[in-house]
Amino acid sequence: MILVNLILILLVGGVIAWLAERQHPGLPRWIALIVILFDLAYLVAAADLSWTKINVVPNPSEAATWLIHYKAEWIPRFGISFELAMDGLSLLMVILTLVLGAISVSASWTDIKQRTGFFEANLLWTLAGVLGVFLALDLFLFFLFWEVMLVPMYLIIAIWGHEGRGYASMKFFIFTQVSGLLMLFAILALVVLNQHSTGEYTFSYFDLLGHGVTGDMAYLLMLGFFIAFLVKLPGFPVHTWLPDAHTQAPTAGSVILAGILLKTGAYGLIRFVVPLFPHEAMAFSPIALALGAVGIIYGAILAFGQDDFKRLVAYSSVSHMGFVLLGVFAWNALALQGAVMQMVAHGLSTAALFMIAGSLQERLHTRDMSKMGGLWQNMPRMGAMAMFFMLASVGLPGLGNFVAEFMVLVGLFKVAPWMATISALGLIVAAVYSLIMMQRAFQGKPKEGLQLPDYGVREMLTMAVMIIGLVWLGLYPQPVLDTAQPVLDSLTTLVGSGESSVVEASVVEMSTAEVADNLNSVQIVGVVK
Amino acid sequence: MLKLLPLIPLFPLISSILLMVTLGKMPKKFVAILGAGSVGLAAVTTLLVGLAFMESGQPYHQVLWTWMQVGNFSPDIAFYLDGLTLVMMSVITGVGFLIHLFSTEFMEDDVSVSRYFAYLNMFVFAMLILVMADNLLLLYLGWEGVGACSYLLVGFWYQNPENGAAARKAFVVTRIGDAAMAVGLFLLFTELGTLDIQPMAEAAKTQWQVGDTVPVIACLLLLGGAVGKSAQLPLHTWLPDAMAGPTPVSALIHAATMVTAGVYLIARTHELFLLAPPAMLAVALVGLITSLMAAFTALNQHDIKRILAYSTISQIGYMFLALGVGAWAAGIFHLVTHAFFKALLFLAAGAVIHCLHHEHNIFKMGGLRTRLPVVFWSFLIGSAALAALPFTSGFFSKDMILLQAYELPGAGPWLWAGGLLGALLTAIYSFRLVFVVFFGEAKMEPDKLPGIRMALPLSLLCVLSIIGGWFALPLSSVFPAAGDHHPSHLIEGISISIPLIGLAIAYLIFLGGQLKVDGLVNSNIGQVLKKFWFSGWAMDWLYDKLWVRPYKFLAYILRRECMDDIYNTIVKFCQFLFMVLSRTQTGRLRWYATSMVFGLILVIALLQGAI
Amino acid sequence: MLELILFYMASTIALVSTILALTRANATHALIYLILSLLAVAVIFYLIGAPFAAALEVVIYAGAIMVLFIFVIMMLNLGEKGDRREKQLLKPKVWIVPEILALIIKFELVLDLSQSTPATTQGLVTSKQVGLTLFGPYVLAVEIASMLLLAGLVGAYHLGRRYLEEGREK
Amino acid sequence: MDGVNIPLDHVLLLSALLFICGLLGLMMRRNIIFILVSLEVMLNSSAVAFVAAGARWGQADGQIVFMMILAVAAAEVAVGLGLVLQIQRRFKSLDMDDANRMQG
Repeated sequence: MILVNLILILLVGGVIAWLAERQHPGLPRWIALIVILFDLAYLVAAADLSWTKINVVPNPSEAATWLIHYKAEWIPRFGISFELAMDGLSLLMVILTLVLGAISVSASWTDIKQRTGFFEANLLWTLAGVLGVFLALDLFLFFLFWEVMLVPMYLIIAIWGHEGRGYASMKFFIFTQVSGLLMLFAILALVVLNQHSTGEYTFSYFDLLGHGVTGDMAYLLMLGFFIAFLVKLPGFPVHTWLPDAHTQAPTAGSVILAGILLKTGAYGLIRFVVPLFPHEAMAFSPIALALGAVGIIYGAILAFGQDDFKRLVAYSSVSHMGFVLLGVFAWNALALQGAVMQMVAHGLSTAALFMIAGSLQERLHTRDMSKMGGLWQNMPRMGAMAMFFMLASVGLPGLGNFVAEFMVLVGLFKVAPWMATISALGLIVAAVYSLIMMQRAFQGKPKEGLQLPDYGVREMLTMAVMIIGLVWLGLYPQPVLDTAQPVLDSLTTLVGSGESSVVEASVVEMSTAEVADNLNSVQIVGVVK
Repeated sequence: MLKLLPLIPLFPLISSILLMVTLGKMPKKFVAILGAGSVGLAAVTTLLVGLAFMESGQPYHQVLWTWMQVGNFSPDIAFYLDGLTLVMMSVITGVGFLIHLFSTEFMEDDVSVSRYFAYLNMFVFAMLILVMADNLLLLYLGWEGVGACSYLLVGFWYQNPENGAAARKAFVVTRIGDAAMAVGLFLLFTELGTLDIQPMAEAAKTQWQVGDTVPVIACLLLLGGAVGKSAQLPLHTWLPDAMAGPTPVSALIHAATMVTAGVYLIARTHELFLLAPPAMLAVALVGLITSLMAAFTALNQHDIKRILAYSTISQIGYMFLALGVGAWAAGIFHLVTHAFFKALLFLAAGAVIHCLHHEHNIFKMGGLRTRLPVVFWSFLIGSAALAALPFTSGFFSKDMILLQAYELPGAGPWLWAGGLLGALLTAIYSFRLVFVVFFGEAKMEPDKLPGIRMALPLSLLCVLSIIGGWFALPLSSVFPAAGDHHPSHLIEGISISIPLIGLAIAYLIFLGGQLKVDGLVNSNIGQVLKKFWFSGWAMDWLYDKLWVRPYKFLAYILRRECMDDIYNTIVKFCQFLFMVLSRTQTGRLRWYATSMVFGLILVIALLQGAI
Repeated sequence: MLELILFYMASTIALVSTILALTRANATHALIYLILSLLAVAVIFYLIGAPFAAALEVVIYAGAIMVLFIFVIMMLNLGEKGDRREKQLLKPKVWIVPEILALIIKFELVLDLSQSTPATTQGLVTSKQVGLTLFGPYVLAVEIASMLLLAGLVGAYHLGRRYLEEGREK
Repeated sequence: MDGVNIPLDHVLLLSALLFICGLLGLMMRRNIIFILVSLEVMLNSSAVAFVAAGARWGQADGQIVFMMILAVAAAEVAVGLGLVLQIQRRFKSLDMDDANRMQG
């Protein structure tokens, strides 16, 4: 019941925040903050998580071995059940979601002027949807939360966004919706085919792990899932919604979008794509690795070319999430840990950069870097924060991002040395665009007569939380690694590759043409009878 | 006493964080005390730890905590103290303290002094971590930290965009080297299963034979990293531009400590290099070519700091040469002496610039001998050591390198000859600098004289530059014993006389004026050569054409997100379909009736067909 | 034999009067031709043995509906202006396409009818029979018809009333 | 008079022809009155077909449906004429092509 309460608190909190607007426009913000922190406290208190429990290696196909498991009948006829479960990986993601949720509320303290109640309600409902995605283990329920998370986010961008919000929110919605449709086909086809072999309908993750689907059909189903998560984790060809969505979203919106929603894609890859279709995923991994590497370089080059501050940071997260894709499809203990770490560290560093972008926009009413310059003179504290988080996103050792990227690349080197070398170029191009961002925005000749308020106590506190988080992840990441370790061990043994990975260390022999026809082969996915 | 080891990097770190957190609210005086004091404390602790280490004799290993642990990948935050580390730490903290003391006066009138000392202390912390790290990952942490601090310090006066550009160039070029080194680390971990330096050396010896491909690749990648950081041939273009930072920064970073990081890395992983002779040859060649190229370029620079920058590149070329030929101790010895006299030269140059209200062009200066005596003497001694005149510290270390280079079977004599040519050119350009700046008629009047806090470090460094050569560094335990070499007296005589010949040439050209070189210089070949050498062998131009311009062009093309076009074409196709269908709705009743009749016909036809 | 001849005569009259009705420029002339065509159809009903239907046709269809039609047309008193516009609407360009389509349908229907098995009308269906079946199985149909008429009444009243009010204001 | 031996096909042919004339009128004429007239013609032709079928089998059903058609025709004319009044008032002309606001 703990898990259900986690989600319920947020949903109810949203409603309260919405109603509270009548009393006083400022009230919803406080309510949202309190609700999120209460949810976090509830998680820590109620779910009596001790290291002994976390360290036990769960067997993915039996529910009992997970940290917390809750199952209630929903539509028995089709084997759909309201099933939530939490293990090390989802625990990490839930904590990240709630922490970033609190940060996003404080980020948009003065940003949102009109209809604050409804805004905070949407914020809380998005968080509830994301929590659902991280906890749901019934594919039908997973898809439901996948949509629930999407709608309030669309509203946040569409209503409180900046000048081009209509186009951006529509594009965001359609991209995720269409890919979600592909995933729905895959889920239904999987269940039906599973029913053929096992004789009874079930949507539960535990039963579907041993499904009998093989051959081309399994490959197509895997592709269906993969594309849905590739869109959400902005993978190379399907990432174009992210820059628009980020530039037009309000500060809180982009903090949540970058910090949490991108992680649902990565979480999906780790939880659903590879365990459900191990052999097909391994056969597909050269393409996925290629997409990841291209994503890193492509994202970085485009980030360098941008004039808009937020768009640059958006492309930087496309580049960073390329590492996650590499980590997942290298599929050994080290690379997977790197991917999980990258999800957490990237969440913190990009959230901070977006907060800075938001406060810049609030003060200068523009995101165009050519109009900025020498802001360090006027706003030293914000300049110092921007410098710190820029260094973090470049991957300065001693901070979270470096640990993640290093682990991903070391893990990948074992599997595909050439791919790792190409991705190491990513470190260079990452430095290039980050430095140009600092130069054009904060350094250079300051503009005279520009009186700008520097960072206040609230902003510095929020930034301090993230700095502590990043430095802690950089210097002593062991607690995070230990929480995710048992889950990843069970997943690697489940896929049976372990250290000697199934994917032989082959250079990417599949040309991009092959990538293209793989992608459009997906269009003909149909429910097979 | 050895337990105090972690304190050494802790002092600069604490002071740096304190300075950052207070964000310039602290009074200037207190900032100077905190900044210089913390490095001073670190120097004292190094002294204590050094003494304790000298007694105990064996290397000391202290683990703070395991950094991360996943499967067999478990690097930990641990320090390793042996002879090499002690030497490097003493150089960093010793010379570092003097430079901090110098900059308390040099930066006195700057508005954001606390930011300056915060960065400088953070730099000293990162350099100490780099030197004391016991595994390559922690070394990489120091490595990147040093790179980041050099970016911050070179770009310290950020109002001027050129400084920003120079800082960015420094960070990106070194980053290329770091990427190569990172791949080297991946390879080493995948092959040897650990990154801790000592166990890695043993594992390497057992697993690999001399001359295997894997060690060669690994060593070349490490060389790539070292080349980036120590500004050697392919990745050296950032150092002359890095002079945009304050002069004490150049003294500390671009003379004494950071640029020697590459030398330290190769020295620290010398067991790997011993297993890869081709890599060692590569190190030697890179060193030699870089030193010659830099020497020629330094000959016709006119900015006082750029001359010293190119001379640094050239001297580090010598250290690489020493490492390449296996003269590890000689390389480190030259590193130490170079730190002394190059820091001295940079600080003296800083004093000159400080007193001549930021004038950099040496031809505008002249006859400062009488007006700035302290600076003149420190410059003279520094240049003597740089040119390796007999009985200066530079002489002992450079001589050792050249003699051991001569010993090398095969390419030995060639390397030795190249080294000698380099030594000649070094003598010429260093004394050219001294004669042009301090002799001849006075063109500019210094408006102020260097205070005590500038003079003291200068004099201390003068002493060190002279007697620096006589200490025996405690490196015997670290490196394999170098063979006892006593080549013929002829070779020794030549290598002693070359610097003197250089001094004479410089005197004749720049002071006495007897040796007319104007004819040679003004001839068209001379002009072309002069411009070619002045621009650093046109390396900057080459890189700009080769990398920077295409990258910018590519970024410019892709700026509008070409992937979007795919999705926009889909959108346009849908709009076209909509446009076609909407035209059928004419709103006229007759049109609808006709279409109904048309439908009727089809239906009846179908019925006919069906029955 | 007499009926057959009468039947063919009535059919031709009905057809001709309908065509004339549709091609007139003047609305009232068209309506009169339409009434004529309805009466011819009534005669046909009578001939094929549905006297009750014939009566209804004459009384209700021709009598009531057409009279209402004419009444409204008269009330609108379009005058000559409308007729001139009607004339230029009958240019060939206007009716070529419908004519082609009509020919196609005729061809199809004729083709269809020719295939069906020949049969003849079976004899008189007295109105008594009609009355019995009307209130026998079809009583529901009567109710529906009454509702339909009510709806028609309400619609006509509503549309008509607003017309009259504005008329009075002007 | 006793309604016997008139070939059903001919009656059906007549009703078909009448229906097509009505259809033709609907497609050709722009004046709303003539549209209503053609509607009447089509309704009437269908009535003929029904009555003929009833007569063919000697059942009364045909005529019942005929009466239904009458009801429909009456209601339709009533509402049609009401519309005519409205259109006359709003568009000042009875040309149906002016009333094409549903376009696009």
